[in-house]
Amino acid sequence: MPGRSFPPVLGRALGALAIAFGLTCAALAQQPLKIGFGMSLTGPLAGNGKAALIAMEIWRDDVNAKGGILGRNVEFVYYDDQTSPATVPGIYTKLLDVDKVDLVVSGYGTNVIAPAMPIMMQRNLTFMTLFGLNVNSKFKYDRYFQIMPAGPDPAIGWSQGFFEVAMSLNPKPRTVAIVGADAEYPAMALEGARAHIKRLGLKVVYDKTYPPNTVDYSPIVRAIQATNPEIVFVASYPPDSAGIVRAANEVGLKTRIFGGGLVGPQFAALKTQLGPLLNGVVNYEFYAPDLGKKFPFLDQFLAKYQARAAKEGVDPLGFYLPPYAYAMMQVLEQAIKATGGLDQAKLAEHIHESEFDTFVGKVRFAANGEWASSRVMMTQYSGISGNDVEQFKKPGHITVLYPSEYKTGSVKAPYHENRK
Amino acid sequence: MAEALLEVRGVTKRFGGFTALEKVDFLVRPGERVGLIGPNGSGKSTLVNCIAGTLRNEEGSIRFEGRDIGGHPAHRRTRLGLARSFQIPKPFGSMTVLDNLCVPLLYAARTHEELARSRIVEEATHILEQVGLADRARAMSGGLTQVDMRKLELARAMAAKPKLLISDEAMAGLSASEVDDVLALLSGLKEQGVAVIMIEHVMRAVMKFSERIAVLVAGRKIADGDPQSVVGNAEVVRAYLGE
Amino acid sequence: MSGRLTVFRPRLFPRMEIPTALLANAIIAGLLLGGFYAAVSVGVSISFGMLDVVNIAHPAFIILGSYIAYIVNDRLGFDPIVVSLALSPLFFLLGTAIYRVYYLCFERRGQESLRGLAFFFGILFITEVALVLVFGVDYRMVSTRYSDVTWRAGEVDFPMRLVVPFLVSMAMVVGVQLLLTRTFFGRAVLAVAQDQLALRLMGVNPVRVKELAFGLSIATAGVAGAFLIVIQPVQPAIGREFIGLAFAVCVLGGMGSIWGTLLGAFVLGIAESFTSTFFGPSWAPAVSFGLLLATLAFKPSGLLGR
Amino acid sequence: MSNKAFAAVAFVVALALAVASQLITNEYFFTAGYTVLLFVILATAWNILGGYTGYVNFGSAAFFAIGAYTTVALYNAFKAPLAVMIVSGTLVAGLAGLGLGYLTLRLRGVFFAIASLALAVVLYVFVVNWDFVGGARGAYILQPREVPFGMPRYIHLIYSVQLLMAALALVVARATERSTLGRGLAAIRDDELAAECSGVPTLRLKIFSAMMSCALMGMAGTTFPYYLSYVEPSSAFSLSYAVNSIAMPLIGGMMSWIGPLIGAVLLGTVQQLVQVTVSSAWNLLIVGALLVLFVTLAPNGIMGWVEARRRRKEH
Repeated sequence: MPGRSFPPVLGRALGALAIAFGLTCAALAQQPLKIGFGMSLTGPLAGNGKAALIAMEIWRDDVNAKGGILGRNVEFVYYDDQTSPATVPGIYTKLLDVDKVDLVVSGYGTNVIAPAMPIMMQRNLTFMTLFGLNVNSKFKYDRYFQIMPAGPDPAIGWSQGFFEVAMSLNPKPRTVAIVGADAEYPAMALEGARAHIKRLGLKVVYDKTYPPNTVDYSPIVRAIQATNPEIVFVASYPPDSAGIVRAANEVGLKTRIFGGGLVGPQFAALKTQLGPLLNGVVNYEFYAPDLGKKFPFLDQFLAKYQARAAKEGVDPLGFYLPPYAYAMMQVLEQAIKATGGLDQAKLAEHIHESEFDTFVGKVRFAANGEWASSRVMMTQYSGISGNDVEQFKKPGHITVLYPSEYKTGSVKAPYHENRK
Repeated sequence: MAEALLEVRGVTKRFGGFTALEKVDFLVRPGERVGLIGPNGSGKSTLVNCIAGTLRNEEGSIRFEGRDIGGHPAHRRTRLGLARSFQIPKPFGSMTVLDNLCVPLLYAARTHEELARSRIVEEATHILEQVGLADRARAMSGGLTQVDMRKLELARAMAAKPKLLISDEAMAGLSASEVDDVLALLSGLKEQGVAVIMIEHVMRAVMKFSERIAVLVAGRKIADGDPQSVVGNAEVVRAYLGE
Repeated sequence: MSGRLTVFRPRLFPRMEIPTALLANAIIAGLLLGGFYAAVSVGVSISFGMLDVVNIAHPAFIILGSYIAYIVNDRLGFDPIVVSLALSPLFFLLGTAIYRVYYLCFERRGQESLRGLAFFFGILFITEVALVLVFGVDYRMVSTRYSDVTWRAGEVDFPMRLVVPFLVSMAMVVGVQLLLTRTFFGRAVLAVAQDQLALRLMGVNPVRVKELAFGLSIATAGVAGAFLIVIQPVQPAIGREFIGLAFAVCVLGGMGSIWGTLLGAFVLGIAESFTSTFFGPSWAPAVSFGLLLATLAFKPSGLLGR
Repeated sequence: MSNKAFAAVAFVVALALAVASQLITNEYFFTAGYTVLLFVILATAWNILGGYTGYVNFGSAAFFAIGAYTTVALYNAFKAPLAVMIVSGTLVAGLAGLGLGYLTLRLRGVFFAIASLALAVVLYVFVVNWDFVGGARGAYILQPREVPFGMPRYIHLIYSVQLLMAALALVVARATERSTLGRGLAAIRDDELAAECSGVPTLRLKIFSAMMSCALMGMAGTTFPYYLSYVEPSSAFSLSYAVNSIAMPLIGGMMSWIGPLIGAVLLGTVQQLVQVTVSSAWNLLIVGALLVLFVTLAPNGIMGWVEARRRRKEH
């Protein structure tokens, strides 16, 4: 009869409740450390966003395999920002107020970092960001940190190497052409280039921008050629990088040094698309296989990354963004461990004061949250044949010209004689 | 003789190389009932369009109540008292029948006639009663039958409170008794002092209605006079019956 | 080097010195670009100019064509343009099917103006997202034997990457024009644009004619897609850039005129290449679309409009 | 309800909502709410020309961006107060709408649509090359540290402002719809020639409605730089504004002011939800699929469907 069986059921239920309560208490102590962010998984920058996400997940798995941070397992809460800044305030307020994450980091790029800044500043949160361009110059927020190695003044640091290399030519070049896309990064890179040009007393013979969706770049390259520059500095995004390099080959651009700020050749997609057309181009990179020994831990990371990237169809090399996405999380991890908690003020203070040992080397931050010194490598492509991706994993095709501590060779000029 | 209400002088209209109207003169006096006939493609509709302002004539002048209206856009002509109905009905399909009439009442009638806003619905209902659409007042005009649409077309032109109403084939497809209804309606306008130009293929109606008939053939006016003499005109007979 | 360049002085600006080679190259580059633009726009000229179907999803079909050419080239190594020509019947069928839906849902009910537009807007997005889901958002490109070959005549270069699409495009445009003027089908299409009644008297069903003509329009989109991926890398959302361009070319040249479309394409191509060469490339789109706005404001029938 | 009564109710409701919302501590409510309200204004504004008059504007993003960049320009020039920015942005966008309308509204509707697309490109290039408002690099607009009316954060303020502006847009739309002007616009939409011959000054009405519609779109953009803190041309001119401002009225129903409201709230909320749940390309797909579904199956939108049901019940 139901009445009679009642007490035992109640007893059992109470017992179950007690167990559940005990478990909850245990879980509270071991509650996961939730890190929230928005990431571009669709939209124009989704390729990079996905690659960054893979790197961050590798970090999460590595950390959790070692028992988490301060005994807490790390968990991610992330949303797709669609590469659209308009989505960012919604994402970060949701993460903080609804999902109650413990920490937030940024998505990829200036566009999605800047809209999150007011929210971070109002709540005094420490904000690690991924590849923003001088975002903090206007906000001047002392808990902002950025992991791209462009130095305290990114505009200057970006093309520093290119102009150092150009000025090492004998005889010294006197004329320069600069060209870039009508977009945020190229505009900043051109601004920096102009500063270097002024400092070095070079003569600008061409200084124009173009819309990023241009179909045919040959009229632009011909107009540049007509001014006979000795240096051609280009700041472009992947599709136009491809268009300009192609046009330079078609038009037969004759100049002593060409490249500088082309975004795209850092990725496998453009390396393989352009193949031999890249030979002779001088361009920035953040890593080259020739440097293997100088970044001792990077190989392990790249092996893990490349295995996953192949499966998920993102950049199969992972030389550019992924190690820095990983390093961003390493900085945070080390700071939390050192301060023993999530006190945002202590975290920021610690990051400002300390040097961090990461997969991308030793990292120190300047007062404005950028890297204390620039480490944008200037490299030259050579000996590329065919469109095979494997050749780029091996040393020998990307010569590092700058900075001197990573230098693996000297620049070969003029550009048109090293083409092909 | 009363002064002309509408005076068309030497109107010429070309489409590319094709001359649709050539130096047409045409006159309507206040309150007059004029029939305008002619074979298909003779330029009747083009003339109506030039008068109403939906087409611009290249040459010639159009005067209404002594005023040159050749440069006026269509809505200004309507506001002056020159309304038309369309050969293919063009109801405002998203509105009720009643609301259809409110448009010209609001936009045209009120510009030349005292008409309080509050009386507009009353006025519209009155016109609908005249044309026999009162019971359809709340129906959506897009769903009317062809016959009702023709009636609505006429009612909407009447709602502009015109001094001259151009009725463009209002009777095509109507039954004999419906033709008589419309005729009675148009004739009733005479009492209100409204002149009417009737374009029609139903000869019986034209003959019965018109005080005067003008005949267009291939863009030229070949006859203009009282109905009997026009019907007897040899050139008209030739144009209609072929040689 | 600059010393021996021949120089052209425009009469209006006697102080301006334009190297003749630069001028010649700007013209050639403009024409080559215009040839590609013509291929992009000829389909819109048919659907929008003649059939009165405002197909703003046309560029989406171009991108679809690019991706199909890409896969076949990637797997089997065939030339993308040859592939697109061989597969154009498929695009033709796709076009007729879409017109069927469009006719049944909108045109028959007389709702084409706004809702038809929204329908094509929807198609544009669905195609785009489908491509993103299948191929991801990376740029794709094909390499052909002529991709990196440039033929030089004196100081003027002819990059084959643009010349080959240009030649095929010209053949396609001329072919479409011949089809429209020399065949019964073509005359029926032209009649659809002008006088549907006459068409019924000819004993032809205008809906059938429009269906076939729309199929033709989409078939040209497939081929233009192959040109696009030969010329530049392609990603799914890139089609949006060409919506404005295709309609601009049609309106500029004159609605419903194939020669007008060709002329409009050359005008925009040359305007773009001249702006890029002699002024700031950054202003090129403003010049092109400014031309369009001026045309709409002052000569809405276009350069060769009826 | 008379226009005045409706206006009173709308503003009181907006104010009450603004005040009541201040009790909510969850900031996500405000950011999500701001976005939905932004779309309410855009959709309502677009519908004045698109729904009432039947002229499709593809350039919503351009007018939205005019509003946003007016704010940026005024911020850079002399840190003007927000109210000044709102009024100026609305006026400038209205003037642009007037100009575009004057040039192209004489032509068939589709030419206007293309011209609006062209205008968006021309304006985009202009902004990209205008260094004063940041050019291609974009501009930073810092939210003031001091928030008026004792509100805790700036987002609370712009959310409340957005609420009032949405109320204003709805009041304008409703008043337009029910006035003589609205009847004239509807006549133009149904049959422009017949409207002209019924005495409706079609060109003047179209231009006026374009001006109002564009002005309200500009108004929607004026607070946007403060919401984002960073504006650059490609995000201000994002196609998603053009698309949503067309899709929302179509889905809600274009005949009355309530359709765009319903469409915007519905689609805007769904988009917010999708974004933080399934999180992928599905967002665009949903808009595309809903568009196709609605225009083929429920061509008059949700309101049209409701209306049809009501009519059927009556008979």
